[in-house]
Amino acid sequence: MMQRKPANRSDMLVTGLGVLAVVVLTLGIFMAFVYAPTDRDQGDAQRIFYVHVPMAWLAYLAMGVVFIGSVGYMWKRSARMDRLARSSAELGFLFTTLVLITGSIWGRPIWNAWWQWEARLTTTLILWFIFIGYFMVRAYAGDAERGARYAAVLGIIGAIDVPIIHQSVKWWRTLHPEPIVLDTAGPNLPDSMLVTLLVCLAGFTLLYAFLMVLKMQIEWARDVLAERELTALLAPEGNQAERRTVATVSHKVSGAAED
Amino acid sequence: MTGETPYFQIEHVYKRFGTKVALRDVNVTLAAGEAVALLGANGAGKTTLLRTLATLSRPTRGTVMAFGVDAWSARPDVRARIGVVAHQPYVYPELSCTENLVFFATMFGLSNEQTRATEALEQVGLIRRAEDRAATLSRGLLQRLNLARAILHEPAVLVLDEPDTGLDAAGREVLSEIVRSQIAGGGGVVLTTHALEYALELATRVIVLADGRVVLDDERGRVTDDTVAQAIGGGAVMAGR
Amino acid sequence: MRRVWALVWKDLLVEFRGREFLGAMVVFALITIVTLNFAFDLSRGDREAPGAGGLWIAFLFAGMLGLGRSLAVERDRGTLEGLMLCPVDAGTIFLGKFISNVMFIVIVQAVSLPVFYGLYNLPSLRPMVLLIAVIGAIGFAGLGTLFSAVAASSRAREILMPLLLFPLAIPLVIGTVQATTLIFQGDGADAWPWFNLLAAFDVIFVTLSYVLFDLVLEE
Amino acid sequence: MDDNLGYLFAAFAVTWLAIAGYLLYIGQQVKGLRDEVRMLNEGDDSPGV
Repeated sequence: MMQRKPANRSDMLVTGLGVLAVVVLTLGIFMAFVYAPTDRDQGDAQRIFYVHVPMAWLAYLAMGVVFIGSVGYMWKRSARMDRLARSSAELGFLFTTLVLITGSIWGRPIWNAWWQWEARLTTTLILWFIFIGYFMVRAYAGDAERGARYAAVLGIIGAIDVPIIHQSVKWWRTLHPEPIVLDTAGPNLPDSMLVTLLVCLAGFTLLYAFLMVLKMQIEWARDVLAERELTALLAPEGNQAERRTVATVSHKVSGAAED
Repeated sequence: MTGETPYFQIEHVYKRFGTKVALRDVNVTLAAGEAVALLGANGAGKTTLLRTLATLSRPTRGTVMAFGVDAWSARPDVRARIGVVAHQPYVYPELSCTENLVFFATMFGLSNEQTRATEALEQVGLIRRAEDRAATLSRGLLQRLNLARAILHEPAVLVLDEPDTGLDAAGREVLSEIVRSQIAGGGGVVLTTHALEYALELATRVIVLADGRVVLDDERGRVTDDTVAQAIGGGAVMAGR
Repeated sequence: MRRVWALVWKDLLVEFRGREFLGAMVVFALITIVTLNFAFDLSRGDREAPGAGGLWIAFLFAGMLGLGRSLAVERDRGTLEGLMLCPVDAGTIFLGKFISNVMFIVIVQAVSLPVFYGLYNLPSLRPMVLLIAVIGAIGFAGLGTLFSAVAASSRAREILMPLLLFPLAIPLVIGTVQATTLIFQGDGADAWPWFNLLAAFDVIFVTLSYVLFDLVLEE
Repeated sequence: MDDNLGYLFAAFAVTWLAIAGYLLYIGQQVKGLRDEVRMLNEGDDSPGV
């Protein structure tokens, strides 16, 4: 196996975040199941709240980061910003999917229906389609650079559109009032529930940060390898007919990729 | 050659499409009064090089300077000073010849669109078909309309991708006249063509591309027909200028 | 600005002579409106809401048809490159395409609204309805022009356009249908909040599309 | 009331399974990249991945 290199700064960051996330999350789960009181009318199903709300928070946070990455890429065409948007979009899609699943599982016993056109849930469903559009635009663009540009456009328009979608769905809902609002979040939460929610929020946010740092490293490594493949391709003696042979050129390229 | 900045100066330009390398370490300069004939077999990278000069395609690596500035960042200014003819016609079949040229004259920001359109039509010998729709023109006449569009705004450089395709004898004469007057007026021309003898007749300099690489780049006087033909066919690397 | 009008003039002339997609858009909208009758029974009961919803489904899908075609035709024929080679910035090309696209959708609406009135006897010719129709067309054409440029140079254009456009246009769909329903039901005085939402949507996304068009058009 | 508990476990299970699945997916990516870097370092001319 490769000899163990002294862990550099980013490796420590990853392991640190990972450990912290695990600790806080286990605490959160424990509190969600045991510490928090059982809701009077919804019973234990209400505890899904401690997973559903953090997921929703991360879905929107991830879209916010995609927005930042997209604006950064549009402004400075920096590959780092594109990586930020790419990584956050992938995580955003994962969390948005989980919001929808946990939302409908929670809704089942309360509305005895799997879906409810509730403002927050509906907006998340539309955000879910925007993420799918984001990946398709990147995949169908034909080449990586164009895909990044198109994705940045969708990232900016999508992120600005989400609050507008939320507002319009909310107004639309007032015309069709639904019996029970899904989550009981808000100031009237008893303290023990609020504390549990905050711990869970912190835990999942750390998880998001951990996955983001990891994902950014993977995307960075991919970009570096693609760069070397390009250099080999353009090298005088390399010709495009054969398959990729990067070895001959690797020494000249700075050792950044080896650590 | 006078010392002022060359029209085009491209250095170490690479262009790749997926795993195919269309241009490999290409260095070309075009100065005032030069008519460069860009020759080479199909797929040698001629069109890619032309599209790079015309600011339609961004090089993967390398620099493209036009009129002394970085072509890509000053695209609108560069495009105002070059006239381009590509494989596909840029004119609208549904519009008449005059309507097409008046439209493009407006887009080029000319004030006297109508007069300029008529002058261009006369220059390419299409004045009789001025009010006919472009769709009714033959391949050769359509190419002349394309040429008229490229010279509307009196560009400094003409970038012509196989402009002679479909032209009859009269059409070729029109093209030669345009190239000659462009050179005489101190402008520049870069054109690709498959008609070897036609190219050698017009060009002041010959560049041969093979497999994305420049294999010959020399004054027209210093090359013979067969050295060029051999370069195109053999793809042997010859020390150019 | 003169160049924007030259672009619009060119688009209208090419379309009226070439009849590439305007005719298809009108026919598509009419057939959708007729199909409404069989989809929801509009003869009795509270038919304002399904009527308005169906009307806007016809407009949006017909619009989608036209938007997708407008830039795709230019790219396939190579004339888009001809436009890019003119010394104009991408925003000017966007404005030209955007305005002609709005006009095409408004033409489709101008034909469909009287037919809708005739078939279903719903007050679709009230001035407020015409106003909402135009406001909706503007917002949809803004985003539509931007994403038709994205789809034109991508694979699977036909799937990409609706998938990109409809999620983003949800506020527009809600706003137009709700406002139209209210106008059908009463004098439409309480439709104004929806009107403000639509106006805000238009301003935000037409401006954004204008700014971002350069990012899309550039090779 | 007891089936409520069932929904609770279902929700948590789905969440953790999805996250675990995602971590596995990321692990695969990291492994793939490590192999490629190792191949590069040994400088052999074996065919690209």
